[in-house]
Amino acid sequence: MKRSDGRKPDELRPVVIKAGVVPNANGSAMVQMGRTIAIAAVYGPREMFPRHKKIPDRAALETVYALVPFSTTDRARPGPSRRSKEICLVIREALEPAIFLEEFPKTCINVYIDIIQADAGTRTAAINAASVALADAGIPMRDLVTSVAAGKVGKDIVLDIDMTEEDITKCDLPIACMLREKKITLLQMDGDLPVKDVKEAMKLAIKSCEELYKKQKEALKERWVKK
Amino acid sequence: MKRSDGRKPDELRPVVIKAGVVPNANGSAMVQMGRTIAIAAVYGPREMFPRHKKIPDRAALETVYALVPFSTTDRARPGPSRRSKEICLVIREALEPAIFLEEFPKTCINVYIDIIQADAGTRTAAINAASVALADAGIPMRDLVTSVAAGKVGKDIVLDIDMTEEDITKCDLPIACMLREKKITLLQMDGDLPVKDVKEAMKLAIKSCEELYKKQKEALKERWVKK
Amino acid sequence: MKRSDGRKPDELRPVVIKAGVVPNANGSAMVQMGRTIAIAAVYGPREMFPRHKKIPDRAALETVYALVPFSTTDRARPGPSRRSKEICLVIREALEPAIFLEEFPKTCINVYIDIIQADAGTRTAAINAASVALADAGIPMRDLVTSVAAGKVGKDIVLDIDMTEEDITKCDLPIACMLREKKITLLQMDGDLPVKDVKEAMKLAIKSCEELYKKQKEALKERWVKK
Amino acid sequence: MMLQNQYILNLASKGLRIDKRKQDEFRKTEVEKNPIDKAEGSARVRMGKTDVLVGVKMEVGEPFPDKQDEGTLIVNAEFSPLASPKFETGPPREDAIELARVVDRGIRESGAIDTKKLCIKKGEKVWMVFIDIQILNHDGNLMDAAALAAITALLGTKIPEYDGKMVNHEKRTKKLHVLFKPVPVTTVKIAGNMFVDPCLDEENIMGARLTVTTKDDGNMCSLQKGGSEPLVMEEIEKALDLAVEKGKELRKLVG
Amino acid sequence: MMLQNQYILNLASKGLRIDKRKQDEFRKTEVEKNPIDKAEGSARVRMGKTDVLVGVKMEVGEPFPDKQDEGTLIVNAEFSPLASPKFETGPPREDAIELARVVDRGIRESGAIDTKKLCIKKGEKVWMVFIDIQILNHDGNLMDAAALAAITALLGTKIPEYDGKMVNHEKRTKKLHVLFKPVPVTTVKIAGNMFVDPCLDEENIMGARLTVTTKDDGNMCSLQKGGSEPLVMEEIEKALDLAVEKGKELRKLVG
Amino acid sequence: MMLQNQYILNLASKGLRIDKRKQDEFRKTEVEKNPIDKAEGSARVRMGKTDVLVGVKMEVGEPFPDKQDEGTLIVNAEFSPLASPKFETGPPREDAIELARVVDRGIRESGAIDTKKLCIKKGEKVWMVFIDIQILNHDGNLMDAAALAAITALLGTKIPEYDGKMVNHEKRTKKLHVLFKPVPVTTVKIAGNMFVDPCLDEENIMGARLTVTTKDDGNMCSLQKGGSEPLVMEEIEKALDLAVEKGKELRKLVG
Repeated sequence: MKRSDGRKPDELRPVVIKAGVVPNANGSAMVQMGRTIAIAAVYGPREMFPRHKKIPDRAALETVYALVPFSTTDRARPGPSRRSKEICLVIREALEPAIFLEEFPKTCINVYIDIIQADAGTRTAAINAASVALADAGIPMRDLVTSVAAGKVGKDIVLDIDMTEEDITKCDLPIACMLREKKITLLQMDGDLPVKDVKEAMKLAIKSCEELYKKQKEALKERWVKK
Repeated sequence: MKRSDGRKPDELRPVVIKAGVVPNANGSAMVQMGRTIAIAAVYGPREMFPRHKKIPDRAALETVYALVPFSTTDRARPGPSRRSKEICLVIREALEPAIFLEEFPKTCINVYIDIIQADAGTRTAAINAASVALADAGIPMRDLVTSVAAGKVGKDIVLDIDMTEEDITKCDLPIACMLREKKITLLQMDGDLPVKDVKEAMKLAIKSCEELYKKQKEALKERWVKK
Repeated sequence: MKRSDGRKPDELRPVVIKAGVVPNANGSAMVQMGRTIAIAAVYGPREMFPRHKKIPDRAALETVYALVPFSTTDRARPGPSRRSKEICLVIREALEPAIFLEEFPKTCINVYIDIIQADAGTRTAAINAASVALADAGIPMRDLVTSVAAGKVGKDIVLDIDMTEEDITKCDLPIACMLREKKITLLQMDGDLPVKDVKEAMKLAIKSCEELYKKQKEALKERWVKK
Repeated sequence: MMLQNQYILNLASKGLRIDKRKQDEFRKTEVEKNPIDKAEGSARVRMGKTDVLVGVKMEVGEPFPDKQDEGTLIVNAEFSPLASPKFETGPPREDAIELARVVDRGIRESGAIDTKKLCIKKGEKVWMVFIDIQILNHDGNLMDAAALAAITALLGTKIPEYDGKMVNHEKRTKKLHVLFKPVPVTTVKIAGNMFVDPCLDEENIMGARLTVTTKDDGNMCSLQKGGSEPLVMEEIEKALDLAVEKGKELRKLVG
Repeated sequence: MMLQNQYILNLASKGLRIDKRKQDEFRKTEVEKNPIDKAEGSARVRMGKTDVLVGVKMEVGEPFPDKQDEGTLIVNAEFSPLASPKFETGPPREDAIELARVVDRGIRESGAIDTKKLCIKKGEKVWMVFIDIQILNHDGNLMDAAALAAITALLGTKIPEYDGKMVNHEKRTKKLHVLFKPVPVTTVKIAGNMFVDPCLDEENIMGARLTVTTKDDGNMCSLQKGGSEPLVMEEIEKALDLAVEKGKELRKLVG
Repeated sequence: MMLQNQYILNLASKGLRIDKRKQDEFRKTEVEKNPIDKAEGSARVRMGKTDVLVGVKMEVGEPFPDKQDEGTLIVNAEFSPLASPKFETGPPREDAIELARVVDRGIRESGAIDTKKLCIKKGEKVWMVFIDIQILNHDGNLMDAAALAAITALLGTKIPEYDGKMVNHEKRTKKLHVLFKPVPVTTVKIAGNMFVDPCLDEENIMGARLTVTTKDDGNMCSLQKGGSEPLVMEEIEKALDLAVEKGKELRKLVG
């Protein structure tokens, strides 16, 4: 089976990960998956404002995901959409299990993610970037969170689809996991798929996360060396 | 004189009133007048938030009236309109005189009313429902507030007009009162009417409130029995 | 050189200034420059709300500039626009240097300006009115702030252009100054102009402020006499 | 403040007022016609220290789907923070919305404007008449001042030229046809007595308010009760009668 | 509160529930068809004390530029403050948006509605199908209740007449063509065990949630994990299997 | 913080800077052309640690009623919370609006874009050119960085194909015609001395700021004073002269 850009079904798009790209932030990272580019910056743990939102026994994690207006084929209107608000929510829940939030009670950890180019897979790129940015900020974590999406083109389960494949895929199944303990922190699916395919897609996606996980760690290592 | 649905001029539409329809609320009621259906829920007296809105010597009464999107012939956009904001205001002022607000200083009593079907007379149905819901919540009241609207079709003052009569009525005069002491707590009118007709319409409307008042009390009685 | 309304290049439109036009305000003024009419009202120094916006060592100055809906040829939608928000900012910065803000720490001084008729030069009229209103409110000032705009029609630098000249002017250069010490507190320019013309326009505009300054002081004197 | 309120209440219980007016006496009311020439029509009403400016603008737009051959009236009120220390910047407050809607209903229900005459091309283009109420100083009874200014502004409104593409606001030829002069009279109840045209100090302590709009023929076109105290039938009838009587006087000022 | 939470956790660790249900047992579920006749279609679902009303309205509008020959589906959820002491007035909350989007995807991805059949005139006019979710009482598992009500409302929807200019909502002739019945089943993980149809007390302490929407043919059309704890593969597979099995039962209620 | 501010002030009073630059010296400025290929044109400018990304998108829309034969320019700036601990999510702040408007005026008033050439069909369809400024890291002098990135992005912009119905963003054929290169130079006044290209530490303590945009021919197309201290004529003249001189250098980077 041949994919539009010549990749094998289980082959990811070319990946570039770089930590420490936003000097003002406590931690930051850029993740490029094909043409999709996400930049994540972490501020905190810092004082929670407004104060009534403080959580007594742990840090609050706040995530903002935004498409930059010129990142998409048709200009994206600035400001949150319903889609982006849902993505903020699932990204937050994807990251939360990995962070020792209980170590910073009453504070807030802010993760801001700007998608500066969107070519499918923006939420997975966002999670990969956010996870590296959190580690770069020195926030104690159980594991990095790694994310990739599976699809199905023809009879094949394929990984990390790009925009040219979006019209022909039978499903979009993004997943995020903490690989060390094989724990899944994000799982969504849109499509029309038999149960066995869903299970296969999940397993394939998790397996492919290993490659990304390695690149995440390399990016952090490179950053430490420079520091 | 014959009305489009065969009613006599001073005849109300069929009325159903039921208390205790929203389990989560401290008090609640459903009022159906013809096809118009209002559900009211009362929460409180509870802590006022934000705090700077606390009133030192009495409870604040907050009313929200909303048309559910599918309640109207053309879909109603969610969120408050200028019309609904005005109705919130007049409903609040219609209920306030009946409540011993001074017994709960610094607190807030919230009355939420959703119109799930709108066929004219939504504010009167809303007041009738809110009044029963307040009593159901055990909030001490001087009297129930009862409300009905008068109109004029041809030469006749008519009561409780529905949507088919809305186009031909010469006025819409909603009124709310505490019957025990004949006190009027809401009075509005749109139309073009001689003074004597205005006076006649008011009197007829107040008289017809007695029937509604009885049904309100019955609904509460039925609810107490169940409790 | 002949201007559309017969004025000389360095001639201002007829000016009327009146202090004390809004009885509720601590200070107020109306400035009419040609057909442009600005009303300014000052409230304060008063308590800052919300409290977290208090400035420990000086008063905060807040300015609101608004076009009244019927002030313009095409109706202006109520509510702030990007244009009006920028004008609020530059007006605030134009007034700040003139006020002894440090005398009223933690308080707020509010300047509200409604343009009830707009015929070019609204920001300069607004500043002239605000400045008189501040003095009328008895707020201690280093000097009044006086403002006028220069333009260029044909080969001539002209002052205080009206709307009929707006289409033919090569630039719009509003300036505000404290005349006593020749200090410039507002300077903007849009256009396409050689450096030497910019310098000439600035100097001409400052010079013409003297006439306005006199009228501002007269308006205040007249007001004191009445008081 | 508290002391002054008590003083006004004491006076009111005897039928007296802080500014020595009679119960049925309006403050000095001045109507200025067309002060804003950029507007298609405008009026400024000063009622004591209350100062309200109303402007009318006309634009071309599409009709409502259920009223294909009718122009539209839009009444909007801005409570500029300039006019009172209690007003704040932000979206219209509840009371500003109520004011706009009461003025709107007075004009609409009286049939003052024949909206069918505002149709340019059925189903496609109609005149939109924007009536904007701007408060310049708030010293009570904004309803009466605003409604008076609104009908005066409409009476002075001239329709701009429209060539099928652009509205030329600088050229206004025909007068807007106004059929009736709806005029409101607001009566408040304080300490058991009824008073017309409340000033702000009176409004602050009033129990209830009734605004009654009458037409030239004495018919009523709008009622609006306000305030958190009830009224009894006699009080309402009193307010209705006052509205007919005082409405005639105010109507003369409109011209 | 804390004590009750601890009690529910203890029960859950043994596979037991506060209301004595089995792990794979839904609460009593009642489906009322077309309670709101002003809507083109409507349904009310009561799942224990959870009470959700869904109405469908159809209007005519323009197609999206990239889908010139397709009608549009719009799913919207309002968490009315009437339904819970925790809901507030204001713009939709994060959870209301998530609810609407999960219901939307279930319907859209299953192909339940053939949007091409909703095209009136290519590139110009199409039907817009508004599916509005209104919560009347929140006692947990809004997702399943809302999605069930939504598909039931669609199945009962009749298309109003349209004469090219106006929609006549009083005359509805043709039934909306619905091809599939997507039905969601939500499973939560508490204390290491999996439970379907959580009540609110269970939701408050759950670690993770998985909502799985299946079609008539057993295919899956939507997954949505929620909650801030992770799941392992076996737990997910358990939830998938439960969704197929319980989905069949729920589908019977839809009619 | 306070100590550092005092230190910078002391240096400034002697004409010195914390990063050892001369008064008229810009930080190292790098211009990256077209980093975002989804945009019709884009540029990234790094000025020291300040990092700004600008993208140009072109859509087809209706002209303004008073400019029937002209395309429209829309400049928008987002101060993403990613770029600074001081930025918050929410609607554009006052300073973001000012930034967008100063960049807008520089481009518009210089005549860099012939908007008449952006007309597709008079009165009906024109190109809308969206210039979006995205801050990636804020270390002062956003005005100069953003305006530089904006003009560079425009110079690299290619117009997508339009078949009368849809814009094909994947096929871009013709270059956007750019007539001039407006370039701003910002000078701040600290402790009585004038410095170009302030870093954030300098901006925090500056008294006044003057941004001057010049064209290729040395003419000025935009001035904007900022800050709450006044300037005297000599200081303004100094800033004007610096803008002409340094503008020439910056213009070379634009290409």
